[in-house]
Amino acid sequence: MIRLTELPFDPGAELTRFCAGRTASGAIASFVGLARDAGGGATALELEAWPGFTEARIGAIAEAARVRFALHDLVIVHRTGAVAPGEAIVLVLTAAAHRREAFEACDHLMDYLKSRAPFWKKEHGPAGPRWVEPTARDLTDAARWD
Amino acid sequence: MIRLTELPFDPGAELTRFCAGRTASGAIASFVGLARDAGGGATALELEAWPGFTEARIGAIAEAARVRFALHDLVIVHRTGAVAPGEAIVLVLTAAAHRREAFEACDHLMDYLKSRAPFWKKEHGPAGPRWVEPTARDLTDAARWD
Amino acid sequence: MARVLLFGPLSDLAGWRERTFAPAPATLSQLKAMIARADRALGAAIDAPGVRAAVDRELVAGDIGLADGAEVAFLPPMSGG
Amino acid sequence: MARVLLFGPLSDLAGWRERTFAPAPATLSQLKAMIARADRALGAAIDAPGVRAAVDRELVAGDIGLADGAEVAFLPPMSGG
Repeated sequence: MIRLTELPFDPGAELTRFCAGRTASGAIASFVGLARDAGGGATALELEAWPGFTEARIGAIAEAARVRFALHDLVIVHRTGAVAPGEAIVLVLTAAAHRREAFEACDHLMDYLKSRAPFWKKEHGPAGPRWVEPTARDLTDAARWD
Repeated sequence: MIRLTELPFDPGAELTRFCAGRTASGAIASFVGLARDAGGGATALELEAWPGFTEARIGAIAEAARVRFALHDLVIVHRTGAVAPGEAIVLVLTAAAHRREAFEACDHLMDYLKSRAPFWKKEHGPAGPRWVEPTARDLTDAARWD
Repeated sequence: MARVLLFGPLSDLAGWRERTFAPAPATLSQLKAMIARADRALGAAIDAPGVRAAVDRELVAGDIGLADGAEVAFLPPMSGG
Repeated sequence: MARVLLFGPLSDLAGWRERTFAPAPATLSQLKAMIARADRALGAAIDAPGVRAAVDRELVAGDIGLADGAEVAFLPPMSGG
Protein backbone atom coordinates (compact mmCIF):
# COMPACT_ATOMS: atom_id res chain seq x y z
CA MET A 1 0.00 0.00 0.00
CA ILE A 2 1.51 3.30 -1.18
CA ARG A 3 0.15 6.60 0.08
CA LEU A 4 1.20 10.22 -0.41
CA THR A 5 -0.30 12.70 2.00
CA GLU A 6 -0.15 16.45 2.45
CA LEU A 7 -1.29 16.07 6.05
CA PRO A 8 0.65 14.92 9.12
CA PHE A 9 0.18 11.22 9.91
CA ASP A 10 0.87 9.04 12.95
CA PRO A 11 3.40 6.26 12.20
CA GLY A 12 2.34 4.46 15.38
CA ALA A 13 -1.28 4.23 14.25
CA GLU A 14 -0.08 2.77 10.94
CA LEU A 15 2.04 0.21 12.79
CA THR A 16 -0.86 -0.80 15.03
CA ARG A 17 -3.06 -1.33 11.96
CA PHE A 18 -0.28 -3.21 10.15
CA CYS A 19 0.23 -5.67 13.02
CA ALA A 20 -3.47 -6.27 13.72
CA GLY A 21 -4.63 -9.83 13.13
CA ARG A 22 -1.31 -10.91 11.64
CA THR A 23 -0.58 -14.51 12.69
CA ALA A 24 1.53 -15.71 9.73
CA SER A 25 4.30 -13.10 9.70
CA GLY A 26 6.84 -13.31 12.50
CA ALA A 27 8.73 -10.16 11.59
CA ILE A 28 7.67 -6.53 11.14
CA ALA A 29 10.39 -3.98 10.42
CA SER A 30 9.74 -0.29 10.14
CA PHE A 31 11.47 2.97 9.48
CA VAL A 32 10.25 6.49 10.23
CA GLY A 33 12.06 9.51 8.84
CA LEU A 34 11.41 12.56 11.01
CA ALA A 35 11.91 16.16 9.95
CA ARG A 36 14.77 17.52 12.02
CA ASP A 37 14.67 21.09 13.19
CA ALA A 38 17.26 22.74 10.95
CA GLY A 39 16.73 26.15 12.50
CA GLY A 40 14.59 27.45 9.64
CA GLY A 41 11.38 28.08 11.55
CA ALA A 42 7.96 26.46 11.42
CA THR A 43 8.65 24.61 8.18
CA ALA A 44 11.52 22.12 8.25
CA LEU A 45 11.20 21.16 4.62
CA GLU A 46 8.98 21.18 1.57
CA LEU A 47 8.48 18.06 -0.53
CA GLU A 48 7.41 18.15 -4.13
CA ALA A 49 6.07 15.08 -5.91
CA TRP A 50 4.60 14.51 -9.37
CA PRO A 51 1.11 13.19 -8.61
CA GLY A 52 0.46 9.86 -10.28
CA PHE A 53 4.01 9.45 -11.59
CA THR A 54 5.52 9.41 -8.10
CA GLU A 55 3.08 6.77 -6.81
CA ALA A 56 3.64 4.65 -9.92
CA ARG A 57 7.43 4.74 -9.54
CA ILE A 58 7.24 3.90 -5.83
CA GLY A 59 4.78 1.13 -6.69
CA ALA A 60 7.30 -0.41 -9.08
CA ILE A 61 10.07 -0.17 -6.45
CA ALA A 62 7.77 -1.73 -3.85
CA GLU A 63 6.64 -4.57 -6.10
CA ALA A 64 10.26 -5.47 -6.93
CA ALA A 65 11.10 -5.45 -3.21
CA ARG A 66 8.07 -7.58 -2.36
CA VAL A 67 9.30 -10.30 -4.72
CA ARG A 68 13.01 -9.96 -3.93
CA PHE A 69 12.56 -10.21 -0.15
CA ALA A 70 9.52 -12.54 -0.12
CA LEU A 71 7.50 -9.95 1.78
CA HIS A 72 4.07 -10.83 3.08
CA ASP A 73 3.01 -7.18 3.08
CA LEU A 74 4.34 -3.63 3.01
CA VAL A 75 3.22 -0.05 3.54
CA ILE A 76 4.85 3.17 2.38
CA VAL A 77 3.48 6.55 3.51
CA HIS A 78 5.24 9.69 2.31
CA ARG A 79 4.51 13.34 3.02
CA THR A 80 4.31 16.04 0.36
CA GLY A 81 4.14 19.79 0.83
CA ALA A 82 5.33 21.62 3.93
CA VAL A 83 6.56 19.48 6.83
CA ALA A 84 7.11 20.92 10.31
CA PRO A 85 10.06 19.96 12.57
CA GLY A 86 9.36 16.68 14.37
CA GLU A 87 6.75 15.48 11.89
CA ALA A 88 7.12 12.17 10.08
CA ILE A 89 8.27 12.55 6.46
CA VAL A 90 8.20 8.89 5.52
CA LEU A 91 7.14 5.55 6.96
CA VAL A 92 8.08 2.13 5.59
CA LEU A 93 6.58 -1.05 7.09
CA THR A 94 7.53 -4.55 5.97
CA ALA A 95 6.16 -7.93 7.05
CA ALA A 96 8.01 -11.20 6.42
CA ALA A 97 8.34 -14.66 7.87
CA HIS A 98 11.75 -13.88 9.42
CA ARG A 99 13.54 -10.78 10.58
CA ARG A 100 16.43 -10.73 8.07
CA GLU A 101 14.06 -10.32 5.10
CA ALA A 102 11.92 -7.74 6.90
CA PHE A 103 14.97 -5.64 7.88
CA GLU A 104 16.67 -5.85 4.49
CA ALA A 105 13.51 -4.95 2.59
CA CYS A 106 12.90 -1.94 4.85
CA ASP A 107 16.51 -0.79 4.50
CA HIS A 108 16.41 -1.29 0.72
CA LEU A 109 13.12 0.58 0.32
CA MET A 110 14.45 3.55 2.29
CA ASP A 111 17.64 3.63 0.20
CA TYR A 112 15.59 3.71 -3.00
CA LEU A 113 13.15 6.30 -1.66
CA LYS A 114 16.10 8.52 -0.72
CA SER A 115 17.64 8.66 -4.18
CA ARG A 116 15.36 6.98 -6.75
CA ALA A 117 11.79 8.03 -5.97
CA PRO A 118 10.51 11.19 -7.68
CA PHE A 119 10.56 13.66 -4.83
CA TRP A 120 12.31 17.00 -4.61
CA LYS A 121 13.11 18.37 -1.23
CA LYS A 122 13.72 21.92 -0.07
CA GLU A 123 15.27 22.25 3.39
CA HIS A 124 14.59 25.34 5.46
CA GLY A 125 17.68 26.28 7.42
CA PRO A 126 18.82 29.48 9.15
CA ALA A 127 20.10 30.78 5.77
CA GLY A 128 16.74 30.18 4.08
CA PRO A 129 15.47 27.35 1.89
CA ARG A 130 17.73 25.28 -0.35
CA TRP A 131 17.12 22.29 -2.59
CA VAL A 132 18.69 19.08 -1.34
CA GLU A 133 20.25 16.45 -3.57
CA PRO A 134 20.93 12.87 -2.42
CA THR A 135 24.21 12.68 -0.52
CA ALA A 136 27.17 10.58 -1.66
CA ARG A 137 26.22 8.14 1.10
CA ASP A 138 22.63 7.95 -0.19
CA LEU A 139 23.97 7.01 -3.62
CA THR A 140 26.40 4.35 -2.34
CA ASP A 141 23.73 3.00 0.03
CA ALA A 142 21.30 2.58 -2.87
CA ALA A 143 24.00 1.01 -5.06
CA ARG A 144 24.43 -1.79 -2.49
CA TRP A 145 21.23 -3.34 -3.87
CA ASP A 146 22.06 -3.17 -7.59
CA MET B 1 14.19 2.00 28.37
CA ILE B 2 13.91 -1.73 28.99
CA ARG B 3 10.58 -3.29 29.95
CA LEU B 4 9.42 -6.86 30.49
CA THR B 5 5.68 -7.38 30.57
CA GLU B 6 3.37 -10.33 31.14
CA LEU B 7 0.55 -8.45 29.41
CA PRO B 8 -0.04 -7.82 25.70
CA PHE B 9 1.22 -4.42 24.53
CA ASP B 10 0.64 -2.28 21.44
CA PRO B 11 3.86 -1.65 19.45
CA GLY B 12 2.15 1.18 17.58
CA ALA B 13 1.37 3.05 20.79
CA GLU B 14 5.03 2.68 21.80
CA LEU B 15 6.16 4.05 18.41
CA THR B 16 3.80 7.03 18.68
CA ARG B 17 5.21 7.85 22.13
CA PHE B 18 8.79 7.33 20.92
CA CYS B 19 8.39 9.77 17.99
CA ALA B 20 6.51 12.46 19.93
CA GLY B 21 8.34 15.76 20.19
CA ARG B 22 11.54 14.42 18.62
CA THR B 23 13.11 17.14 16.49
CA ALA B 24 16.79 16.16 16.68
CA SER B 25 16.68 12.54 15.47
CA GLY B 26 16.04 12.07 11.77
CA ALA B 27 15.82 8.29 11.89
CA ILE B 28 13.63 5.88 13.87
CA ALA B 29 13.98 2.16 13.13
CA SER B 30 11.85 -0.48 14.73
CA PHE B 31 11.30 -4.20 14.82
CA VAL B 32 8.29 -6.11 16.09
CA GLY B 33 8.43 -9.87 16.56
CA LEU B 34 4.94 -11.36 16.35
CA ALA B 35 3.93 -14.79 17.65
CA ARG B 36 3.07 -16.90 14.64
CA ASP B 37 0.24 -19.36 14.86
CA ALA B 38 2.10 -22.68 14.99
CA GLY B 39 -1.10 -24.69 15.22
CA GLY B 40 -0.81 -25.28 18.95
CA GLY B 41 -3.99 -23.54 20.06
CA ALA B 42 -4.59 -20.40 22.08
CA THR B 43 -1.01 -20.14 23.32
CA ALA B 44 1.64 -19.72 20.61
CA LEU B 45 4.54 -19.74 23.04
CA GLU B 46 5.62 -19.32 26.63
CA LEU B 47 8.55 -17.12 27.55
CA GLU B 48 10.50 -17.54 30.74
CA ALA B 49 12.82 -14.84 32.06
CA TRP B 50 14.86 -14.48 35.24
CA PRO B 51 13.42 -11.32 36.83
CA GLY B 52 16.12 -8.76 37.54
CA PHE B 53 18.89 -10.71 35.84
CA THR B 54 17.19 -10.61 32.43
CA GLU B 55 16.61 -6.84 32.57
CA ALA B 56 20.19 -6.28 33.72
CA ARG B 57 21.65 -8.33 30.85
CA ILE B 58 19.45 -6.58 28.29
CA GLY B 59 20.43 -3.26 29.84
CA ALA B 60 24.10 -4.06 29.29
CA ILE B 61 23.44 -5.08 25.67
CA ALA B 62 21.42 -1.90 25.12
CA GLU B 63 24.03 0.38 26.66
CA ALA B 64 26.77 -1.09 24.48
CA ALA B 65 24.57 -0.61 21.39
CA ARG B 66 23.76 2.97 22.39
CA VAL B 67 27.46 3.83 22.41
CA ARG B 68 28.44 1.72 19.40
CA PHE B 69 25.76 3.15 17.09
CA ALA B 70 25.60 6.68 18.58
CA LEU B 71 21.92 6.23 19.38
CA HIS B 72 19.91 9.16 20.68
CA ASP B 73 17.42 6.85 22.35
CA LEU B 74 16.12 3.28 22.40
CA VAL B 75 13.26 1.20 23.76
CA ILE B 76 13.04 -2.55 24.25
CA VAL B 77 9.77 -4.19 25.32
CA HIS B 78 9.69 -7.97 25.73
CA ARG B 79 6.85 -10.26 26.71
CA THR B 80 7.13 -12.99 29.32
CA GLY B 81 4.65 -15.76 30.11
CA ALA B 82 2.04 -17.06 27.67
CA VAL B 83 1.78 -15.28 24.32
CA ALA B 84 -1.18 -15.82 21.97
CA PRO B 85 -0.84 -16.07 18.17
CA GLY B 86 -0.62 -12.63 16.57
CA GLU B 87 0.55 -10.89 19.75
CA ALA B 88 3.81 -8.94 19.86
CA ILE B 89 6.64 -10.82 21.57
CA VAL B 90 9.28 -8.13 21.31
CA LEU B 91 9.63 -4.52 20.21
CA VAL B 92 12.90 -2.66 19.59
CA LEU B 93 12.91 1.07 18.78
CA THR B 94 16.07 3.02 17.95
CA ALA B 95 16.54 6.73 17.30
CA ALA B 96 19.61 8.15 15.60
CA ALA B 97 20.68 11.09 13.47
CA HIS B 98 20.76 8.99 10.29
CA ARG B 99 19.10 5.83 9.06
CA ARG B 100 22.14 3.56 8.75
CA GLU B 101 22.88 3.78 12.49
CA ALA B 102 19.20 3.37 13.45
CA PHE B 103 18.79 0.30 11.23
CA GLU B 104 22.04 -1.36 12.27
CA ALA B 105 21.38 -0.83 15.96
CA CYS B 106 17.88 -2.30 15.67
CA ASP B 107 19.17 -5.30 13.68
CA HIS B 108 22.02 -5.82 16.17
CA LEU B 109 19.74 -5.60 19.21
CA MET B 110 17.35 -8.16 17.75
CA ASP B 111 20.23 -10.53 16.96
CA TYR B 112 21.46 -10.29 20.54
CA LEU B 113 17.97 -10.66 22.02
CA LYS B 114 17.46 -13.79 19.92
CA SER B 115 20.50 -15.65 21.22
CA ARG B 116 22.16 -13.75 24.06
CA ALA B 117 19.40 -12.42 26.29
CA PRO B 118 18.25 -14.64 29.18
CA PHE B 119 14.92 -15.89 27.85
CA TRP B 120 13.74 -19.46 27.39
CA LYS B 121 11.00 -20.09 24.90
CA LYS B 122 8.55 -22.96 24.63
CA GLU B 123 6.69 -23.16 21.33
CA HIS B 124 3.23 -24.71 21.21
CA GLY B 125 2.78 -26.65 17.98
CA PRO B 126 0.37 -29.36 16.87
CA ALA B 127 2.58 -31.98 18.59
CA GLY B 128 2.51 -30.09 21.89
CA PRO B 129 5.00 -27.73 23.52
CA ARG B 130 8.76 -27.91 22.94
CA TRP B 131 11.68 -25.77 24.08
CA VAL B 132 13.30 -23.75 21.30
CA GLU B 133 17.01 -23.11 21.02
CA PRO B 134 18.50 -20.36 18.86
CA THR B 135 18.81 -21.50 15.25
CA ALA B 136 22.14 -21.78 13.42
CA ARG B 137 21.11 -18.60 11.59
CA ASP B 138 20.45 -16.81 14.89
CA LEU B 139 23.98 -17.69 16.02
CA THR B 140 25.68 -16.60 12.79
CA ASP B 141 23.53 -13.43 12.69
CA ALA B 142 24.64 -12.52 16.21
CA ALA B 143 28.28 -13.33 15.39
CA ARG B 144 28.25 -10.66 12.64
CA TRP B 145 28.58 -8.04 15.39
CA ASP B 146 31.44 -9.62 17.36
CA MET C 1 3.25 21.70 -29.61
CA ALA C 2 4.92 20.04 -26.62
CA ARG C 3 3.90 20.49 -23.01
CA VAL C 4 6.87 20.86 -20.67
CA LEU C 5 6.82 20.19 -16.92
CA LEU C 6 9.59 21.27 -14.56
CA PHE C 7 10.19 19.98 -11.02
CA GLY C 8 12.21 20.95 -7.99
CA PRO C 9 15.01 23.47 -8.54
CA LEU C 10 14.31 23.60 -12.30
CA SER C 11 10.92 25.29 -11.81
CA ASP C 12 12.45 27.70 -9.28
CA LEU C 13 15.12 28.57 -11.85
CA ALA C 14 12.67 29.01 -14.74
CA GLY C 15 9.96 30.77 -12.77
CA TRP C 16 7.30 28.40 -14.15
CA ARG C 17 6.18 24.79 -13.71
CA GLU C 18 4.35 24.07 -16.92
CA ARG C 19 4.49 25.69 -20.37
CA THR C 20 3.74 24.72 -23.97
CA PHE C 21 6.30 25.07 -26.72
CA ALA C 22 5.16 25.46 -30.36
CA PRO C 23 5.57 24.58 -33.14
CA ALA C 24 5.79 20.91 -32.15
CA PRO C 25 9.42 19.79 -31.84
CA ALA C 26 10.09 16.51 -33.66
CA THR C 27 12.57 15.22 -31.08
CA LEU C 28 13.57 15.69 -27.46
CA SER C 29 16.82 17.34 -28.56
CA GLN C 30 14.88 19.83 -30.69
CA LEU C 31 12.69 20.65 -27.70
CA LYS C 32 15.76 21.18 -25.52
CA ALA C 33 17.17 23.55 -28.15
CA MET C 34 13.90 25.52 -28.17
CA ILE C 35 14.00 25.77 -24.37
CA ALA C 36 17.64 26.90 -24.46
CA ARG C 37 16.84 29.64 -26.99
CA ALA C 38 14.05 30.91 -24.73
CA ASP C 39 16.10 30.66 -21.49
CA ARG C 40 19.81 29.91 -21.70
CA ALA C 41 20.23 29.12 -17.98
CA LEU C 42 17.29 26.71 -18.05
CA GLY C 43 18.64 25.12 -21.24
CA ALA C 44 21.91 24.39 -19.45
CA ALA C 45 20.13 23.16 -16.30
CA ILE C 46 17.94 20.60 -18.10
CA ASP C 47 21.06 19.24 -19.81
CA ALA C 48 23.06 18.89 -16.58
CA PRO C 49 24.17 15.43 -15.45
CA GLY C 50 21.62 13.82 -13.15
CA VAL C 51 18.61 15.46 -14.81
CA ARG C 52 16.26 12.81 -16.28
CA ALA C 53 13.57 13.34 -18.88
CA ALA C 54 10.18 11.62 -18.92
CA VAL C 55 8.10 11.62 -22.10
CA ASP C 56 4.40 10.93 -21.58
CA ARG C 57 5.29 9.75 -18.05
CA GLU C 58 7.97 7.24 -19.14
CA LEU C 59 11.61 7.89 -18.25
CA VAL C 60 13.72 8.05 -21.40
CA ALA C 61 17.47 7.89 -22.03
CA GLY C 62 19.11 9.76 -24.90
CA ASP C 63 17.18 11.40 -27.72
CA ILE C 64 13.69 10.28 -28.70
CA GLY C 65 11.01 11.34 -31.22
CA LEU C 66 8.11 13.40 -29.86
CA ALA C 67 4.50 13.12 -31.03
CA ASP C 68 2.59 16.38 -31.38
CA GLY C 69 1.13 17.17 -27.95
CA ALA C 70 3.78 15.16 -26.07
CA GLU C 71 4.21 15.84 -22.37
CA VAL C 72 7.88 16.18 -21.47
CA ALA C 73 9.01 16.41 -17.84
CA PHE C 74 12.51 17.31 -16.69
CA LEU C 75 13.39 15.68 -13.39
CA PRO C 76 16.39 16.91 -11.40
CA PRO C 77 18.13 14.49 -8.97
CA MET C 78 15.47 12.83 -6.84
CA SER C 79 15.59 12.97 -3.07
CA GLY C 80 12.79 11.59 -0.94
CA GLY C 81 12.56 10.33 2.63
CA MET D 1 24.36 -24.70 51.63
CA ALA D 2 23.95 -23.54 48.03
CA ARG D 3 20.72 -22.39 46.46
CA VAL D 4 20.26 -23.71 42.91
CA LEU D 5 17.99 -22.17 40.26
CA LEU D 6 17.04 -23.94 37.04
CA PHE D 7 15.58 -22.32 33.91
CA GLY D 8 13.86 -23.42 30.72
CA PRO D 9 14.17 -27.10 29.82
CA LEU D 10 16.37 -27.78 32.86
CA SER D 11 13.53 -27.14 35.32
CA ASP D 12 11.17 -29.24 33.20
CA LEU D 13 13.71 -32.07 33.30
CA ALA D 14 14.34 -31.81 37.04
CA GLY D 15 10.74 -31.17 38.08
CA TRP D 16 11.80 -28.22 40.23
CA ARG D 17 12.95 -24.62 39.76
CA GLU D 18 14.73 -23.89 43.00
CA ARG D 19 16.30 -26.16 45.63
CA THR D 20 18.98 -25.92 48.28
CA PHE D 21 21.91 -28.32 48.47
CA ALA D 22 23.69 -28.95 51.77
CA PRO D 23 26.27 -29.18 53.13
CA ALA D 24 27.71 -26.14 51.35
CA PRO D 25 29.81 -27.18 48.34
CA ALA D 26 33.20 -25.42 48.23
CA THR D 27 33.25 -25.09 44.45
CA LEU D 28 30.92 -25.07 41.46
CA SER D 29 32.27 -28.46 40.36
CA GLN D 30 31.49 -29.93 43.81
CA LEU D 31 27.95 -28.58 43.53
CA LYS D 32 27.58 -30.14 40.08
CA ALA D 33 28.72 -33.48 41.47
CA MET D 34 26.15 -33.24 44.30
CA ILE D 35 23.42 -32.50 41.75
CA ALA D 36 24.52 -35.42 39.54
CA ARG D 37 24.43 -37.81 42.53
CA ALA D 38 20.84 -36.69 43.29
CA ASP D 39 19.68 -36.78 39.62
CA ARG D 40 21.98 -38.28 37.01
CA ALA D 41 20.02 -36.92 34.00
CA LEU D 42 20.04 -33.39 35.46
CA GLY D 43 23.74 -33.71 36.26
CA ALA D 44 24.43 -34.48 32.59
CA ALA D 45 22.10 -31.70 31.41
CA ILE D 46 23.74 -28.92 33.45
CA ASP D 47 27.12 -30.02 32.07
CA ALA D 48 25.98 -29.99 28.42
CA PRO D 49 27.64 -27.57 25.99
CA GLY D 50 25.73 -24.29 25.80
CA VAL D 51 24.61 -24.36 29.44
CA ARG D 52 26.00 -21.36 31.35
CA ALA D 53 26.26 -20.97 35.09
CA ALA D 54 25.68 -17.76 37.03
CA VAL D 55 26.92 -17.43 40.60
CA ASP D 56 25.23 -14.72 42.62
CA ARG D 57 23.83 -13.33 39.34
CA GLU D 58 27.20 -13.11 37.58
CA LEU D 59 27.93 -15.38 34.61
CA VAL D 60 31.00 -17.51 35.29
CA ALA D 61 33.24 -19.61 33.07
CA GLY D 62 34.99 -22.75 34.34
CA ASP D 63 35.15 -23.72 37.98
CA ILE D 64 34.84 -21.19 40.79
CA GLY D 65 34.76 -21.18 44.61
CA LEU D 66 31.34 -20.88 46.25
CA ALA D 67 30.63 -18.98 49.44
CA ASP D 68 28.20 -20.61 51.87
CA GLY D 69 24.70 -19.53 50.81
CA ALA D 70 25.73 -18.89 47.20
CA GLU D 71 22.96 -18.71 44.58
CA VAL D 72 23.86 -20.76 41.52
CA ALA D 73 21.73 -20.62 38.37
CA PHE D 74 22.06 -22.97 35.41
CA LEU D 75 21.07 -21.29 32.16
CA PRO D 76 20.41 -23.39 29.06
CA PRO D 77 20.85 -21.81 25.60
CA MET D 78 19.05 -18.47 25.59
CA SER D 79 16.42 -17.66 23.02
CA GLY D 80 14.40 -14.48 23.19
CA GLY D 81 12.50 -12.45 20.61
